[in-house]
Amino acid sequence: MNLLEVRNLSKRFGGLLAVADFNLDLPEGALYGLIGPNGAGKTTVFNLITGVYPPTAGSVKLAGRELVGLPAHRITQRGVARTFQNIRLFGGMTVLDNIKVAFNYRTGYHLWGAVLHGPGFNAREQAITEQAYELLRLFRLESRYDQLAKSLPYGEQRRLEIARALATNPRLLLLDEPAAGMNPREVGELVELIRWVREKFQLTVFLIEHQMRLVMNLCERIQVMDFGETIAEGTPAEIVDNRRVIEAYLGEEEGA
Amino acid sequence: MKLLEFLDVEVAYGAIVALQGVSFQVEEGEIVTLLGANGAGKSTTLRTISGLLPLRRGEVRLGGVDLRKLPAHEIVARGIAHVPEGRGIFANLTVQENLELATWTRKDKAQVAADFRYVYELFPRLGERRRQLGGTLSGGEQQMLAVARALMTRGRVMLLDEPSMGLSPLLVKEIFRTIGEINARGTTILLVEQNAHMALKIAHRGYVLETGRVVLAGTAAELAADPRVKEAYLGG
Amino acid sequence: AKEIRIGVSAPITGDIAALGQSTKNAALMAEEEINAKGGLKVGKEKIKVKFVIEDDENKPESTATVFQKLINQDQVLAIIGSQSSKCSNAGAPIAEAAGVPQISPWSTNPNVTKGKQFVFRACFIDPFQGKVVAMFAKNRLKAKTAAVLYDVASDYNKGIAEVFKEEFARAGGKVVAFETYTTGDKDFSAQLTKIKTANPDVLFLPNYFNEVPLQVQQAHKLGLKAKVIGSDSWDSPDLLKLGAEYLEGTYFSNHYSPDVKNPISDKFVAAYEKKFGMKPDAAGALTYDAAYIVFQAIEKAGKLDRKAIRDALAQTKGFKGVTGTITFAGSPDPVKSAVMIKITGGKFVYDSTVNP
Amino acid sequence: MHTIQPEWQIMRDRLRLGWRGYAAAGVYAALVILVMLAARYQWSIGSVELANPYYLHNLTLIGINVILVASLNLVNGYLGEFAIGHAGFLAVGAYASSVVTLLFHQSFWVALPVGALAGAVVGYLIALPAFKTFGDYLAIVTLGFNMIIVNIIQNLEVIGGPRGWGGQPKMTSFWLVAVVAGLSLIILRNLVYSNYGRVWLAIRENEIAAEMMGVDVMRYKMIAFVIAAFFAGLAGALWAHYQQYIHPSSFTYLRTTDLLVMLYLGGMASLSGSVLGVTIMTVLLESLRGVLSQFNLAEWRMVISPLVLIVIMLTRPQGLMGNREFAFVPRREEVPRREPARG
Amino acid sequence: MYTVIIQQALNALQLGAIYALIALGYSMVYGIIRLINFAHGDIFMVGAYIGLGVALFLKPPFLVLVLVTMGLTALLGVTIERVAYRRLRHAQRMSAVITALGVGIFLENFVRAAISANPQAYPVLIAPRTLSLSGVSTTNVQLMVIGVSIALMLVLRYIIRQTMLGKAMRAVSDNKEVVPLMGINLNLIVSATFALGSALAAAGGIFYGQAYPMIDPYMGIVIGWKAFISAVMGGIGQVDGAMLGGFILGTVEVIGATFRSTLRDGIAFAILILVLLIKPTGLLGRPVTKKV
Ligand SMILES: Nc1ncnc2c1ncn2[C@@H]1O[C@H](COP(=O)(O)OP(=O)(O)OP(=O)(O)O)[C@@H](O)[C@H]1O
Ligand SMILES: Nc1ncnc2c1ncn2[C@@H]1O[C@H](COP(=O)(O)OP(=O)(O)OP(=O)(O)O)[C@@H](O)[C@H]1O
Ligand SMILES: [Mg+2]
Ligand SMILES: [Mg+2]
Repeated sequence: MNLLEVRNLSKRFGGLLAVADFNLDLPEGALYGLIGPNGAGKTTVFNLITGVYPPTAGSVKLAGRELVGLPAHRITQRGVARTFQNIRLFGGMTVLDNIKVAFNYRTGYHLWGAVLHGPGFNAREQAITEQAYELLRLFRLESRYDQLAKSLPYGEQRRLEIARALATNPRLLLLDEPAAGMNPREVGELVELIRWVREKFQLTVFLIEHQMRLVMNLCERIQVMDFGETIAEGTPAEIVDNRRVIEAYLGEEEGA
Repeated sequence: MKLLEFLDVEVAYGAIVALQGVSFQVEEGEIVTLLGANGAGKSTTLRTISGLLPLRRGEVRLGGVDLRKLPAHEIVARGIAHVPEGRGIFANLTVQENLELATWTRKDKAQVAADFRYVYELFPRLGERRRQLGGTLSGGEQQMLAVARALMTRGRVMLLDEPSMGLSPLLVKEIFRTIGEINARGTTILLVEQNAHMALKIAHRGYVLETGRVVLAGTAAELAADPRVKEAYLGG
Repeated sequence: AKEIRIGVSAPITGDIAALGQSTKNAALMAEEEINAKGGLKVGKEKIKVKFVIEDDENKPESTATVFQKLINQDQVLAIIGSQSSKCSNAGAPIAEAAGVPQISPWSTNPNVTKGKQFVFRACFIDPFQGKVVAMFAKNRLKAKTAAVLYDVASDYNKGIAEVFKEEFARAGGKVVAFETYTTGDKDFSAQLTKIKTANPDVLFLPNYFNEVPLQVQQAHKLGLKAKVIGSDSWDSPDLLKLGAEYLEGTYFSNHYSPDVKNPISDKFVAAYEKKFGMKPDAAGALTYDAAYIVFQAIEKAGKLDRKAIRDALAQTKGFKGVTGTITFAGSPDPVKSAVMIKITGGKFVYDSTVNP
Repeated sequence: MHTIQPEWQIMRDRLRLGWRGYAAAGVYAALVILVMLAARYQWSIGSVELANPYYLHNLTLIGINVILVASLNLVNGYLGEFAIGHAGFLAVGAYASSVVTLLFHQSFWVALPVGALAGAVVGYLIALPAFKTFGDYLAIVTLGFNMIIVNIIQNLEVIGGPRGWGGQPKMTSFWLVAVVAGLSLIILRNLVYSNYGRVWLAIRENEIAAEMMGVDVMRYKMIAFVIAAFFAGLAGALWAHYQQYIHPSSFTYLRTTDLLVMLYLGGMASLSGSVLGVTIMTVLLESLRGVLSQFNLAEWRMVISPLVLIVIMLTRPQGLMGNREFAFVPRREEVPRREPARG
Repeated sequence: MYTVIIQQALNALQLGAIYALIALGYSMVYGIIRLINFAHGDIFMVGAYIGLGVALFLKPPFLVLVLVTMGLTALLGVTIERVAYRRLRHAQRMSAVITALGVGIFLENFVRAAISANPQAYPVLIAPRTLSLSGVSTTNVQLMVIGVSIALMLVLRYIIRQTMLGKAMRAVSDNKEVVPLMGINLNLIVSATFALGSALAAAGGIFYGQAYPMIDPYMGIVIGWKAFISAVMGGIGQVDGAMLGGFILGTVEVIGATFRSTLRDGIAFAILILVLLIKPTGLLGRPVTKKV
C-alpha cells in the first residue's frame, strides 16, 4: 500500500515550468530521496505536497485521500510534516514552546478554556508539556528547553526542527537538505538520527539532499530531477551509474 | 611573507565568547583552510577580519597594517574580499549591477573593464545572465556571483565562507576548481569549509577550530592524515 | 501669600494652537492689569490673582484631565475655557460635578451650557449667528441663492452652516450647494468646482481663519463670482496677512468691532497690540471679557467660595466688556448683539450691528 | 516517565497561578482598596491629599488605557502585525454603549457588554478583508477602516454627528475601571499563556513554519484581532460613561498614535510592559504639565515629552519590557535559575 | 459637464502631485532602510518654513531659493537620521517607527513654540496667472506643481536606476549587512537617502507654499499621512508607485468630494481598501513571493 501517490504534478511560475509531470509512489514505511541540480524544482515539489503553493496541475494522495486543494495547515493535520532548506524555527520562542506549537490543533480545550485556565485546561497543558518534553529528551535537547531557539547552535537547530516536525504527529516526514552546513561526522550522526526516528515513529520519509554520502547511505530509492523533470529513478546503485545523472548532477568522478 | 595575521584574538557576542585567543597566519599566495564543527567560530573569524565584528582583545594585521580601528568598508578597500556565509547576493540588482557595486572604491577604470572580462571568462554562466536579477539565479549561480563580486573588489586576500553549502556535487567540484584557479592567478585565499575532503585537497595549510580555540594546525597533508581530523571532520 | 487662582484651559498645541496663544495672551494681560492694581478686593482685603494656564490640545479627553487638575490640584476658584465647544463639552460635566464655575469665552454650541448650573459663556450662540448671517445675505446682499462650504469634522462650522441653511430658506432664499471638507484639508477645488456649477449669489464660509484664505483664493482661481461671507471664526489679524487681496469686499459676522466707539475695547486693543505686537482676535477679546466677568463676580461674592462666585456670576447684568454688553439674567448664554464687518482696503471695517 | 519526575515537579507548579500570582493579585487589590479608602476618608500627607480626584482621574485613565494598550499588544506585539486602527473600535464601543443608555434608556450594565460586543463584531467584519493583506498594507487598511468609522459617526446626526454626544450617565468610576482592567489583564494573560499565545508568537516568528505546524493562521489572526477589538469596545463603553461626552475627533489616528507610543514604549509582547508604558507615559505627561504650568510654560510640554520618548527609545530600543514580564506575572516555563537536574 | 470633468481632473492632478512629492521621500526611505519615517510630513513642514525664511531674509531668485532650501532641509534630514535613527538600525523595526513619531511631534511643536502657532502667509515667488480655456481655469502655479513633481520623479528614477549611488541604495535595501563588504560606506548611503528624501520634501514644501500659500506648524500631519497612504497604495518602496499612489489618492478624494462631500474621507478610504484587497502589495508593489 502506498502512503503517498503523486500523479502528474506540475507547477508553473510565470514562464518557468518549475515542476513538470512529477510522479511518485511512496510505500508506507519507505525512505526515499530526491536529488537534482540547484533549481531543479525539488523544494518546489515539497511546497506542492505540503500545500504552500497550489499546483498548476496534478494530484497528491495521502493514503488514498486527495491533498490538492486543502490549505497547508489541513495537510499538516492529515499527517504530513516537513523541515525547511533554510531553518525556520520560531526564533524568539523557547525550545519547548517551539515544540508545543505543533499541538495547536489538538489541544483539547477551546477559547473558554484558555480564558479561564480551568482544571481541564491545566491538565491538557500539562499533558502537552510532558509530550513535548519527552520529544526534546529523545532529541537530546531537554537541557535547552527554556532557551530561545535562535540561540542554539546550528546543529541543534536542525535537530529541533526535526523534533518539531515530529510533534505534529506525522505519517510522512519531508526533509529538505537536512545535512546542509554539516561536516562529515555530523552527517554521519544525522544518518543515524533519521534511521532511528523512522523506526521509533513508524514514519515514511522523503528527503532532499546534496550530500551523496547521506543519500547513498540512507535512501532505499532515489528520484532525480533536472529542470523540473524526472530524469531518473532507482536504487542508489542504479543512480550512481546513470549517465544522465552523472552529466547533470554528479559530475565525472564518483560523488564526493 | 605574512600577508594576514591573527594574533590572540578574542571576540564575543554579548556574553557569548565566540573566539578565545585565536592566532594564525596566512602567507601571500597560499590557500589556508579553517575547519571546525558548527559553532566553532569559523564565520566569526572571517567576520572579525573584515571588520564586521569588534575585537575584545588581540590584533588583526594585513600586510603589517593594523586593521582593528578601521571600519569594514575601508578594510575592504585595503584588500580584503569577503564572500559571506549565505552568499549575500543583492537580489533586486542584476548580475552586472552586483558586480559594478564591488568596484565602488576603485578608480582604475581601465583595469575595471579588464576585470569584468576576466570574471565573465571565469564564469561564462554569469556572462550569459548579466541582465538577470540576482535573486532569480539558482543557488550555484549565486555562489559564483558572490565569488565574482569578491574578485571585482580586487582583494589581495579572499575570505570564503562555506562556498559549497547547498550546492550539487557537480557545482561543488566546479567551485573548488575555480578557487584553485583564482589562487593560481595570485589571490591569497582563506577558506572556511564543512566539506573537509575537498578543502584539504586544494589547501596548502589548515587550522582546526574548536569552541573558539585553535586546536590543530599543519599542512593540508598533515591534517588529512591526522587521526583526530579523520575522526571528526572526514567522517572516520 | 494668599492668592486667587483661576484656571484657564486653552488649546495651546494642536490644530487651533494660534487661538490658544491669543487666549494665553489675553489671560496674562488681564492678570497683569488686575495685579497692578493690587489684586481683587475680596471682602476687606486685596488679593492677587494667579492664572493657571493649561494646554488642552483642543482634545476633549485632554480637557477633562486639565479640568481635573485645575480643580483638584490647583484648587482654582473658577475656570475660563475651554475655547472649542467640543472641549468645553468635555470639561463641563467635571466643573458641574465639582461645583466650580466655568465660563467659556468662545464655545458657541448651545449644548455647552445646557442643563448646567455652573457653566456660562461670554459669547453668543451658533443659532443666533447663523441667523444673523442668513438675514444679512438675504436682506443686505439681496442674495436669492447661496452655497455653503464648511468643515464637517468641526461642530462649530457645521452648527452655523446648518442654521444658515435653515434660516436662509425660511427667508425665501435657496441653498443650492452644501459642501463639506475635513479639518486639515488644503485643497477645496473639487467642492468649489461643484459650487461653481451651481452658480450661487453668495458663498458662506463659516470656517476658521487659517482655512478661509485658501478657500477664497481657490474660489477666485476657479473664477467663482459669488459674494463671500463668513462668521466670527474669521476674526484674526492673520486672516488678512494670509490673503488680503482675495478677501476684499467680503463680510463676516463678529462679536465686536474695534471700530465701534467703545472705550473698553479701544483700551484693550491698544494695550494688546503694544504688548504682543498684533491685533487681538475675538477669542482673545472674549477671554479678556470672561476674565473680567469672573473678577467682578469674585468681588461681588465677597468671599473665596465657588458657590458664591457662581451665584454672583449668574446675576451678572449689563457687564460692559470689549465684546459688548453681557447679561446672564436667567440664562448662562448672554444676550449680545453681533456686528457685521466688511473687509475693505485690506482692513476690517465696521459695517453694521445686528441686535438680537 | 519516571526518570524525569524532578523536572515535572518544577513545570507542574508553573502551570498554576502559584503564590506569586496570588501575591500579585493581592497586592493589586490592596492598592486599589487603599486608593479607595484614601479617597473616601480624604487621607493626606501634610497638605497633599493622597487620593485627590485629579490623581484618581489619571489612575482611571491609566486603567482604561491599559485595557486598550494591552489588547492592542495581542495584535501588534504577540501576533506581530502593525494594526493602527484601534481607536476605531474604541469609538464603536463608546458610541454603541451610548446608544444603549441614551437612545434606548437601558442600564449601563447592559451598555457595557454591548459596547464590547459591538467592538468585537465590527472587529470581525474588518478583520475579514484586512487580513487579506499584511505588513504595512495591513496598517493602511486598518487605518482606513478607522477613518471610515469616524466619518460615518460624523454623518450620523442621531448620535451627535460632528458636535459630539454628551449626557451619558456617569457610571464609570475608579473602582469599576480597576476591577475591569484587572480582569482584562488576567484574561489576556491567560490567553497569552495558552495555546493561543503560543500560536500568535509562532505566527509572528515565522508564518509559513506556523502553517506547517498545522496552524490555521487566518483563524488565529482573526481571534487575536476580534479579542483586541472586544477589549477596545469595552474600554470605549467605560470611557463614554466616565467622560460623559464623546466626540469623533477623539478617535482618529492621533489617538491610535498615542496608544502605539505607549505600547512600544512598554515593549512588544509584554503585558507588564503595556501597563508600564501606559503608566510612564501618563505620569510623564502629567508631571510635565504640573512643572511647566508653574512657570506658565505650557507650550513647551509637547516639545519636551517627545524628546523624553526619543531618549527612552534610543536607550531601550526593545521598549521597557520587550518580550519580558515582571517576575510576578506568573508564567509557565520561566527561566529557572538552575539547570534542571537530570533524574 | 465636460468642463467640470476637466476642471476636476486638473484639481486632482495638483492635489495628487503634492501628495506624490512627499510620498516619494516616504517611499525612498522606506524602500532603503525599511523605516516608516513618520516624521517625514514634518520634515516637509520644516522645509516649507526654511523656504519661507530664505525667501524673507535672502530674497534670492526662485531657483536658488529652491536649491538652498533643499540643501538645508537635506541637512536636517541627515541630522535626524544620525541622531535619532542610526542607533536603532539593528533594533526591531517598531522602535525606530516610534522614535520617528516622537521626532515628528517634536518638530511640530518646536516650530510652533519657537516661531509661532499662527499660520504664516507664504510669499508669492512666482507671479500667479490664471489661464482659462472654455470654462476651465488653471494657473501657472498649478501647472508648475504638476510639471515639476513629474520632473523630479524622473530625476529620482534616473538616480535610483542608473547611478552608482542608486545601485548602492538598492543594494542596501536588499541586504545591508553585505554592503560594507563591497567597500561601500553604509552610513554614507543611508545619509544620502535621507538627504534626497528630505530635499524632495523641501521642494514639496515650497511648491505647496505656492499652491496653497499658507503654512502652519501642523500642516505636515495630515499631508504626511496622506503621502504615506499614497506611498503604500502605490506599493511602498517603489518610486513610480509613490507617484501613482499620490495621483490616485488625489483623484479619489476629488471624486469623493464631488460625489458626496460629507462622506469624502469614507469614500476615499473605501476605494483605497478596495485597491489593496485586489492588489495586496499596492499597485506597483512586487508581489511578495513566499519563497520557502
Ligand atoms: N515562488 C517562486 N516564484 C518564482 N519562481 C520560483 C519560486 N519558487 C521557486 N522558483 C523557481 O523554481 C525553480 C525551482 O526552485 P526550487 O527551489 O524548487 O529548486 P531546488 O531544486 O530546491 O534547488 P536547490 O537545490 O538549490 O534548493 C527555480 O528556478 C526557482 O527560481
Ligand atoms: N549574532 C550572534 N549572536 C550571538 N551568538 C552568535 C552570533 N553569531 C554566532 N554566535 C555564536 O558564536 C559561536 C561561533 O559562531 P560562528 O558562526 O562563528 O560558527 P561557525 O564556525 O561559522 O559555525 P557554522 O558551521 O555553523 O557556520 C557560536 O556559538 C554561535 O552560536
Ligand atoms: Mg531546494
Ligand atoms: Mg559559519
